[in-house]
Amino acid sequence: MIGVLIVIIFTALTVIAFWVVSSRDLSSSVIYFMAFGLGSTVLYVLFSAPDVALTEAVIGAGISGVVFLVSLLQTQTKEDT
Amino acid sequence: MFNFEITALGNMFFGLTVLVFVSLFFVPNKHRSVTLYSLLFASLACIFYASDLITLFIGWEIMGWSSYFLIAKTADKQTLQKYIVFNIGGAFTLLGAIILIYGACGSFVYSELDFSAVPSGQVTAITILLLLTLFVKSGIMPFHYWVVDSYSQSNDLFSAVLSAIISKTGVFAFILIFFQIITVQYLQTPILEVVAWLGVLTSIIATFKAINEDEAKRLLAYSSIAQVGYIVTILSIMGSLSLEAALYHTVIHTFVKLLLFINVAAIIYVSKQHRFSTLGGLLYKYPLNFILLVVGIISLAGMPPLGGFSSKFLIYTALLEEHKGLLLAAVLFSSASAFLYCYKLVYGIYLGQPTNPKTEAYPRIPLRFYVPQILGAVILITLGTIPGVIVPMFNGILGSVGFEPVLYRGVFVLGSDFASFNGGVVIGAFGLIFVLILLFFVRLKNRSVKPKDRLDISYCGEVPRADVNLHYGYGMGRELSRIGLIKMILSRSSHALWQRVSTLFGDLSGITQKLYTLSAQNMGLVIFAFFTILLYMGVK
Amino acid sequence: MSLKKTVGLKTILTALLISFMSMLLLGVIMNAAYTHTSLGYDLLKINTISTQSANAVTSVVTYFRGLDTLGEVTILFLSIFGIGIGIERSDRMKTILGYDSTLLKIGTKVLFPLIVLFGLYIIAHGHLSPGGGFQGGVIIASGFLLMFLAYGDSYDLDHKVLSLFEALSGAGFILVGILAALAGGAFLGNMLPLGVLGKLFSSGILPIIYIFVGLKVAAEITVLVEYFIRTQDARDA
Amino acid sequence: MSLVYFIAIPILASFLTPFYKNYLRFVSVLVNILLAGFAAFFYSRLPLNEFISLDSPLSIIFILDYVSFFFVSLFIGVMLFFSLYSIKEKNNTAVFVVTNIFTSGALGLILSADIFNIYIFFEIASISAYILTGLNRDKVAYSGAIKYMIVGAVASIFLLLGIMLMYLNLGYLTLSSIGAGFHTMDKGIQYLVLLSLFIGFGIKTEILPLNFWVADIYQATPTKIAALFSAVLSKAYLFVFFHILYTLKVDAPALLFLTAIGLLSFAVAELSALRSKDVKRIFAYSTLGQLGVLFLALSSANVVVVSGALFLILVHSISKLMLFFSLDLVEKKMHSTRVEAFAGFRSAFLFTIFAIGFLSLLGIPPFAGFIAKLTILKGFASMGAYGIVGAILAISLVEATYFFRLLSANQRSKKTAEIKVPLLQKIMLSLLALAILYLGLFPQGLLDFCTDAAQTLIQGVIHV
Repeated sequence: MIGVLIVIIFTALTVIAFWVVSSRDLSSSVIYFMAFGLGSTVLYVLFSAPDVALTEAVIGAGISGVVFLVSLLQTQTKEDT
Repeated sequence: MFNFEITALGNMFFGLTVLVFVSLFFVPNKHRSVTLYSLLFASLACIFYASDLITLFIGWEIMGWSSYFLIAKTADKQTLQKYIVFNIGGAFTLLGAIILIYGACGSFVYSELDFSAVPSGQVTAITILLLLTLFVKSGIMPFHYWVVDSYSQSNDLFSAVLSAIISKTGVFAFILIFFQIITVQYLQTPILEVVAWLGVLTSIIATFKAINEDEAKRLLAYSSIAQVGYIVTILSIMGSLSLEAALYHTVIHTFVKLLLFINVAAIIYVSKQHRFSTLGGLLYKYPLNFILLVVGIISLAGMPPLGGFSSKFLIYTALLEEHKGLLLAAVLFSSASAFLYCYKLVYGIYLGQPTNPKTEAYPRIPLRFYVPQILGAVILITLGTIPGVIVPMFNGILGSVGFEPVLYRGVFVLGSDFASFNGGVVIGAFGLIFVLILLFFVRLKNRSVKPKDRLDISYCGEVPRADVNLHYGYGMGRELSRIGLIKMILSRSSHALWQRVSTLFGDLSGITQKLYTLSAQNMGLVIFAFFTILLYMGVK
Repeated sequence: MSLKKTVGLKTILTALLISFMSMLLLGVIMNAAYTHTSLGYDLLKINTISTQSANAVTSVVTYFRGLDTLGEVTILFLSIFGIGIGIERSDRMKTILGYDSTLLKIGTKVLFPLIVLFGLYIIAHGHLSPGGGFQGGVIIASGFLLMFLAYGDSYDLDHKVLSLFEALSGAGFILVGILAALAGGAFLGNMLPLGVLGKLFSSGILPIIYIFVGLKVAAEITVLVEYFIRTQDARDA
Repeated sequence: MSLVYFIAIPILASFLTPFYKNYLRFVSVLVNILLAGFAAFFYSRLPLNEFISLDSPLSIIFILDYVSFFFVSLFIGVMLFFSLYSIKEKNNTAVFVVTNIFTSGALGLILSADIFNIYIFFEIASISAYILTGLNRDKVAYSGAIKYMIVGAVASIFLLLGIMLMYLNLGYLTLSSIGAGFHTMDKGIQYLVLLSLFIGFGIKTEILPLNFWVADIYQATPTKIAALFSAVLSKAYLFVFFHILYTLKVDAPALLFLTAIGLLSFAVAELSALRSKDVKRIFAYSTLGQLGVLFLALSSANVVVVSGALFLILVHSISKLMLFFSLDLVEKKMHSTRVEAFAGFRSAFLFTIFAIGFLSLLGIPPFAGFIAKLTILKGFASMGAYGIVGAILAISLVEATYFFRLLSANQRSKKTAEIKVPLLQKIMLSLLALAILYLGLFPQGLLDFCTDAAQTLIQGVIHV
């Protein structure tokens, strides 16, 4: 049962990772990246590494996404003007 | 680290150094630096009294860079660059040779070096490296590239030091290393043959270059190269008489060049001119200087009564004794040609019509300029007349390097079983002839016409304009270039060769610099590529 | 758009290079015969005796390899300090991701203490349950992030207090280590009674270290978030 | 007394910055003096090792033997010098915050005998270096810092790969146990580990195919900081790399490869400097060249050569400190480090300092560089490697060319500005010059210590 879940998540992560790289719009790239973080959090939990999962949840899916978005926002405004 | 030993050879060279430095102390010069001169002096002492190779090398390098800073006060950038590349290069070959010797013998101390077990290939390598060093320091072709510019562009006082002492360190090291350390039996004779011919070729080429030269100090620089060329040639014979001849010529040349450089320096000091084409006719203005110059050039040319003759005599006899007829002929050729530039020196500066209208306004030469000149003149006259005063010293040196001393028969007689001459008789004869000629000219002078000024050419119909150069001494030797061989010598120069080397390195530098200006992405690529290549090589 | 424009030659070469390298690497790594790692097992074996911590990860992080953690905290400090150097500070700072919504403001006001409390819980129970100083610290910081997002410029953070927290927590970590060394043990060695496995007040020095780490991380990440979210507006400049 | 103080105290000083923001420069000096005191305290107790936090081989080990003591005292000396030299810079707190951590990173690299711990300190030192590069806060500095960061990240990745592979295979992290088990590993993995270490450390030790970033970074870095990179950072990485290599007991072909790479690096760097128009870049190239020599000497596995290399490390650090600090003074006055600017200043004192630095780097007596070069060459001669001797001497000639070109440019050009060196700077720089002269005239004591250190280095870590 868990094995199936792992396979599903792995497949999903691969797809998301591809989207992260290939997406034309950088902000959607960041969103995909955050989704990737969330997926890997689940994966870590399934691999019984709750410590890593917790870290990934907060940093990978949370703070780093915000930092990326903010940087993006700044550079974009500079490019527009 | 510093180990010293007092030796007869060191004493001789150090004695020369002391005499030169002390006499030069009197000469006025605005580029005097106490620190650098004392460093130079200390380094020379270090070289002459060293008892191991490292001490020798330390002295050698300190000499190199302290001279650099002394030259740098007046010379231009290119000259400095030449000086430093050649001298540091020479020092590094010396270091290479020292390291090779250490690898072969396991020691740096002279007395512990034993070459009996060293393979001959290694000895040859050591010999060649050492010879390169000496060639650079003494300015043997084709390593003379730095010499002329450095001699002529350094300040007048230091040119004398360079020519009189620093070029002799090469001679000293030659004697020390090849007569004392790597003793004769391990040396390869073909190498010595090459050295002998290089020396004599150097002297011939330099002699003709000197004849063609317009600048007084450059002429002297070429002359210095030529004279050291003789010394190297005669040293490579490796006999007891030849060593004696080399030592004798070293002493003579030291004082000749001291005298001549300071003499020219005095003229440059008062006239601010250093080309023959702007000098001339100074005979009546500076008669004492003229007489001293004559003493110098007579010795330089190796004409009989003065010291130069004694040393040349020894050189010729040494060559004859070893049956080196061809070498002797070459040395004679070059020695005879040397008369020409010697005469150019006299004519260009003192004889003929003065070219410069301001000649009359030149100040007197300060008396301090005469101290080294008179010292040199006295020694040269003494050595020509009474060679016996210095022969015991040379014999001591010969004894210390394990040679039979040359025969010593009274203070006036110089020579060996092979040939000899009596200095007293020679000077007596020449003195007599000189007095006779002088009397003749004194009688003649009463009947000559005194010119009003420099443009008064009494036997000529027209009166030249003030800007016409009436002095032709500077052009002397120009007609020589019509001779094919001499033309070839004069037109060729090693400049192009060294220039090409320099350009080559510059281009290489341009290429390698490109490596260091990559963008960050390309850097990453190169790193990954390098990793992949190595990985592939390793895994395969 | 032609293919040549989208994918340059360099890109293709790079792709080829990277794939070749990966193949080589995989080849080497797959072929190797691995032996069992034993440091992990050895540490697990002595974990209960030497630390009485229910979370072995915590004992590795704060005790067995406490020095590495100190290094990591230093790296965090350095990175954020470096970012601070790169960002120009002036009076015209603006929150560039602020949303002016009352609902959001009230919701955040309720959530913020809970988030901080949760973070503190994670930190304090580092030796008992998953998580610890790093995770808890970042959770606290995310609470502040929420406040920035909701309140924008009207939310004022006392920088003095923040830097004091930063300084004291970092120093506390090192001082605890030095105290342990002075008390006779090694640097960061255990000088306190170990207590009983599973109790909050157990495992000796471990929770103390984790509290310092947590506070340090919380302060650092908050500073980082503020650096990014409140900058001089590009449109003003 | 614990060895960790070497690392903990500078970090503590930086963490507590808010409490003495305006006096951090004094605190830095105090910290460095304290560290020097620790070093003096440990000198009589060499060699020793210490377990951190857990008294068992499972824990992190610090080792202070002769060779690491050599580096520790060298780095503390350099940092003390740096903090004293810049004690008058009131508005530059950031430098001291970072340099303190930089110190502990470099010292940690030297002391640690645990590969993962080494990685941590590797990162600390690297990140502080990135920040120091950007301290000028202008476009060039930021782009330099980012470039440095990218290249540094690649280095870290490779190092981590190597460490990971070793841990996977051997199960331990301490250097001594890795050294004991290294040859039991699969051949391919052994090769991969060595290669990863070489790439990781090769980038950081600025060795040939991996060093193209260096000149740009040095140019972007504030001049005084570049001195630290040249004197401390690269040396720390160099030591760790060879410490690990000798502990792993790599075979002769690998060492020969490193020798060749070192020689090539030396040649290419010196050639590049020949035509460079910027003095700071020239110094960077010269650093690269000297690192090449060090690489080639350290990989010889011969006690005499390695002791010469250690001596050279000391001499090179002193010379480069002197040169970069003097260049900093020139830069402040002339607002440029181009050769033309360098040619235009007038200051007999600075000229002397430059001359001494150059002569020492060239290995010309009576300065200390000569002793180092002589020892290295002597060692190679006793190994029979005359080709290397010849190559080193020939390439040194190229080095001489551009150093003397700089000197003659200054001596023979029109002077546009007179530089007045402040008293403090004058004293500090003279001290360095005197140190070079002293070591050149009386090298024996230090040489003996270097020989001990070289033996320890070649032996590798054999504790526990």
